[in-house]
Amino acid sequence: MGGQGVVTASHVLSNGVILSGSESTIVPFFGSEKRMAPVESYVRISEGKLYEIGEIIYPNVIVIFHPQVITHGKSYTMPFYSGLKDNSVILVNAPKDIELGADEARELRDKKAKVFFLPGTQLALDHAGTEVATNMAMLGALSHILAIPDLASIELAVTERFLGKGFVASGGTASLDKAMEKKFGQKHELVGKNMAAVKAANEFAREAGWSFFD
Amino acid sequence: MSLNTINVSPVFLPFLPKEYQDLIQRGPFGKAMKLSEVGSFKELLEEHPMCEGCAMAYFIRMSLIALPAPEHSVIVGTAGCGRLSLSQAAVPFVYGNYCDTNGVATGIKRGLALRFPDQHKDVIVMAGDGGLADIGFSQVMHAWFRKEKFTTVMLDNEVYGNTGGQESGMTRMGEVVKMAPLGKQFEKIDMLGLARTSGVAYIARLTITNPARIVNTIRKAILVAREIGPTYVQAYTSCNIEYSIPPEKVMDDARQVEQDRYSFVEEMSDAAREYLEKVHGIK
Amino acid sequence: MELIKPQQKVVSPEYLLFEAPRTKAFITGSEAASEAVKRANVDIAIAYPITPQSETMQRVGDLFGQGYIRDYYRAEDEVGAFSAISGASRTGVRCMTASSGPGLMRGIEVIASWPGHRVPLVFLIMCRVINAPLSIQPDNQELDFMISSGNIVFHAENHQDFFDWTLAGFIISEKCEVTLPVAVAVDGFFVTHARGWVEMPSSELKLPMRDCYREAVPMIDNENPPIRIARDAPIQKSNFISYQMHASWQQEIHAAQERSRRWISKYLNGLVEVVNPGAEIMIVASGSAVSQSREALLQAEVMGHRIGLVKIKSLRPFPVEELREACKNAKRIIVPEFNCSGWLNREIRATLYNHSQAEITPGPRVFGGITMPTELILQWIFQDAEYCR
Amino acid sequence: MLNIDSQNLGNKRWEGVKGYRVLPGPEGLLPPSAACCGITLPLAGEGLVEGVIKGEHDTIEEMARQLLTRRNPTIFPGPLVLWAWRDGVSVKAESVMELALEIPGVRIIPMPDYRPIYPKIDPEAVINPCHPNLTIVHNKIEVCVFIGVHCHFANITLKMIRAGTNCYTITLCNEAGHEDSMASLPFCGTDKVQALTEAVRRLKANGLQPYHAGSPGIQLTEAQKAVAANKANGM
Repeated sequence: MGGQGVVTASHVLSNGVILSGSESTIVPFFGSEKRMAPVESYVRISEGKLYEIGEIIYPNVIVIFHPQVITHGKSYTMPFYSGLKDNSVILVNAPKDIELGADEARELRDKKAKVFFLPGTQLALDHAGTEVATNMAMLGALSHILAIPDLASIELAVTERFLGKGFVASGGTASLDKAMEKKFGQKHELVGKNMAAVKAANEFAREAGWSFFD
Repeated sequence: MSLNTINVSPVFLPFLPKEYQDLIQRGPFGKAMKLSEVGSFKELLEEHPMCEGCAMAYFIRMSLIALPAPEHSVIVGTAGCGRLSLSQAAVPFVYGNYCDTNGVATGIKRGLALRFPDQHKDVIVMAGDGGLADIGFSQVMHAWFRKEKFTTVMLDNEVYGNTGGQESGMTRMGEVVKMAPLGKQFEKIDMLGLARTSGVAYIARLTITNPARIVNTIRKAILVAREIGPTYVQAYTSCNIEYSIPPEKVMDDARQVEQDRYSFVEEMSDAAREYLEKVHGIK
Repeated sequence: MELIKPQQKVVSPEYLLFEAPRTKAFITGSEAASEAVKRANVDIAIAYPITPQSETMQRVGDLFGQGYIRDYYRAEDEVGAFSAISGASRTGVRCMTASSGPGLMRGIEVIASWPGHRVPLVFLIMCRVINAPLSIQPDNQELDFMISSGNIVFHAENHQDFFDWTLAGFIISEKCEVTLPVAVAVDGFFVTHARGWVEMPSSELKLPMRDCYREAVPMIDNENPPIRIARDAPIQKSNFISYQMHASWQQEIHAAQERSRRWISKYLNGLVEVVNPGAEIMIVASGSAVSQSREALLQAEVMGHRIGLVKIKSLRPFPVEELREACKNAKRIIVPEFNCSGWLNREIRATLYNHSQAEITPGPRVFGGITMPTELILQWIFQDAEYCR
Repeated sequence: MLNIDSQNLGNKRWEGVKGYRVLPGPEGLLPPSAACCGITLPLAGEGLVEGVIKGEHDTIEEMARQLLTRRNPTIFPGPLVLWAWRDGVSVKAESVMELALEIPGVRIIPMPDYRPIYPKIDPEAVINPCHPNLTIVHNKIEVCVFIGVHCHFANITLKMIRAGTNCYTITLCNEAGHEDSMASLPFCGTDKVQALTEAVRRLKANGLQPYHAGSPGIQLTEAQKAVAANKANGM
């Protein structure tokens, strides 16, 4: 959903993977520039060269930044995991586990899909003092699950995003930066807060033993 | 409309969604609503995807309340933010190619006049400043020259908002926005002057500061277009995203702009004045 | 001056096209087209002048003056004309407009949007060179663009086709399962300004009016459901619209084209005409190149050679099965065209691939206004003979 | 479409144009439109069943059988029959209700209009051509009937349903019919709706055990129950 930082998180993730020495591409797809408007963003990660473009129709991993994607079906596809590959992972930002329907639960078991529920918003509030950092929490948990990128690379990517040349994802996001800037005084503090959220979620995932590979 | 297009086949009433049941039982069809009645009837437009605090969304909502005969109204829109809410309204909405509002409206008005010679069909173009003053300019001007009887409403947010904030012909000179890195190089196009020059029968300029004025202005423009000639309403509807106006400051901004450069203007031909007075009792 | 509305008797399309007695007239293509419009019960025609179309559309204006058409005006330009006619068609009235070469190219955005907006109308194309180099002379390069626009496209050979197919265009475009614009193209000057024989039913007969509530989409008139009509495609995902809808919408345009085959076969008497089917040398052509080819057939016959001819009437939908059937014995296929890119050649090669062993010659082609002499076609058929010196 | 032989868009079970059948999906990312695979519309007195022209009687029998033997049968009345906009429409609506009452476990979910609804439809309240599968999948509908839907919007919807769901689609068309639905009856007036109702009665009378034998009559969705409750307490 727009406003949860889906596109920014995917830029930081993709850039983080590049900085860690692997290959990655990012493809943002979004409607009008607005909060709560549906937003998707696709990141590909690979050891070798990546050629494929466009949306990822058959994903290995789905990261859901807002529970309403599931609870209210606010998703382009129905069900929200349509096209999901086997042996896959779904990481959901939700205060507590969401109970899926019988058919959906069975289908996901058949796919051998692991569903992880992360209290991302709460972690962002506790460690970064703002819900806007929810995307950083999701990124932190994901980096542990995928074992890439490492935290150092993420920090570099976060720094580059907010302090470096400051890649602007879209007109709307640029306006958000100015607003956030006032809130945090300097951007340094912004990077620090974001990394706090990243590390907390990374730790949460580590303790929970979440992994894509086992 | 033959009002039975909003009569449900009786057997299906229990299966109609709440929204439609309200629209049938308490919608504005068959009546010209007063602003004071807002809240007592199901409005044509309620939910829409426009940004929080958007002046344009508010203006569109008021304009839809102003429709003298919603059951006989057709709205023609085009690319831009306005169509986001207009496509949600309970009134037929036409969305062609970018630039074609006043051409399509010409065709619709003439087609409906052929099929329903004894029934007023109000055709209303509602489009942005880019859609009317830039890409649609030729069709706007020629529809005016030909005296086509429909209303043109410009939702003037002084920017191409839906594409992320680029300069439009109605952006003010010197304003630095996207695609105007050194500030806009020429004045805001004087569409009011061009309307006067082409003999438009009713011309108005306003902001969103006074809802009653929005409703009266839009209604008069639609009524005059029924009998007298083309009408034009230009409304300052700020883009709070691209001009970084916090949502809660949008109304203050409108007051300030109205004071500085967007004062209320209303001009009409004698024929229009006489028609409004005699036929509709509007002074 | 009180206009005495002409009295025309409404007859069925079948009667008007197949049964009504016809009288011959020696008239220009422009007259033939406007005579068709006169009998088509047209509600509104919108014009913008461009050679070689202007004669037709000013005559259509006269028809308005005489009361045969209910509304008409000269628009600001092609984009304005084509947008307005699309608006009118949305309200359920019968519409037509026309253009040529550069004018068509100026309005191609609108033309390409008509099918998706499901607006039945007839669009006459008097083909002319598209700029640059600028020339008012005839060739039909513009049809290369039209065949990928989603419209139904006929390529009339002569005055008679131009008359009959314009009438048929209105009938076919308004069939519910079609509900598409029909473009009737003819090569400018060679047909529009030349005189030729046309057999026409009486102008006191006309088609029934458009039955607009029996079409694939609701009308924008507040008199048919649903009240809340947004029948133009919603443009993006912000309402959770999956791209599946846009894909399905585009597929529906091509499906509607396919469904029109049945009606084209009926009202145009087939998507193709085949002379000497099964011959080993076949000429395949459309438009006025067919007339030149008929002459080439005659001269070849005099010399004892039986050459076949396939006249392609409908470019979209393209007669795939019919062409394969007609060319199944062909060893050589000659494709005379009046355009530089050879778009008909491309269609034929793509259609016959894996369905024919014939050699398909890359021509003969002339363009920029040049007339194709019959001798040129003969030279390509009989390679050793000297014809064009 | 130029050369339609090789149009294979991710459809596993397809053997080229001649062999194409219009079967319940999910058929693939973007199945071809049946019309572009050579499937032609039926004439009056005929019907289409899974892409094959059949007689009207056989078509109606197949429709009746599918309605009784698949999960969550649902009728989607479109604008042309939902709104009593001209004579005869209410009568046709009644014939649709008569049909519904004969199908155990049936639901009626209207398609009141075709516009993109913000932010999202309630899949238990309406079906919408912009995203029909939200309604089909949410309610786990495996057989449905479209009636009174303008052909353009029916065809848009039918292809999306075949692409993404296993729903058996039936169209009762006032005009020429639909190649993209599994079963289609063209020029379908009130009389033919009644013929379908008769066929349903006949199959049950001959011993066919309906899928939802245990829950006769029309089932309201939660959203419809809420609306009904609202009305009950005088709102």
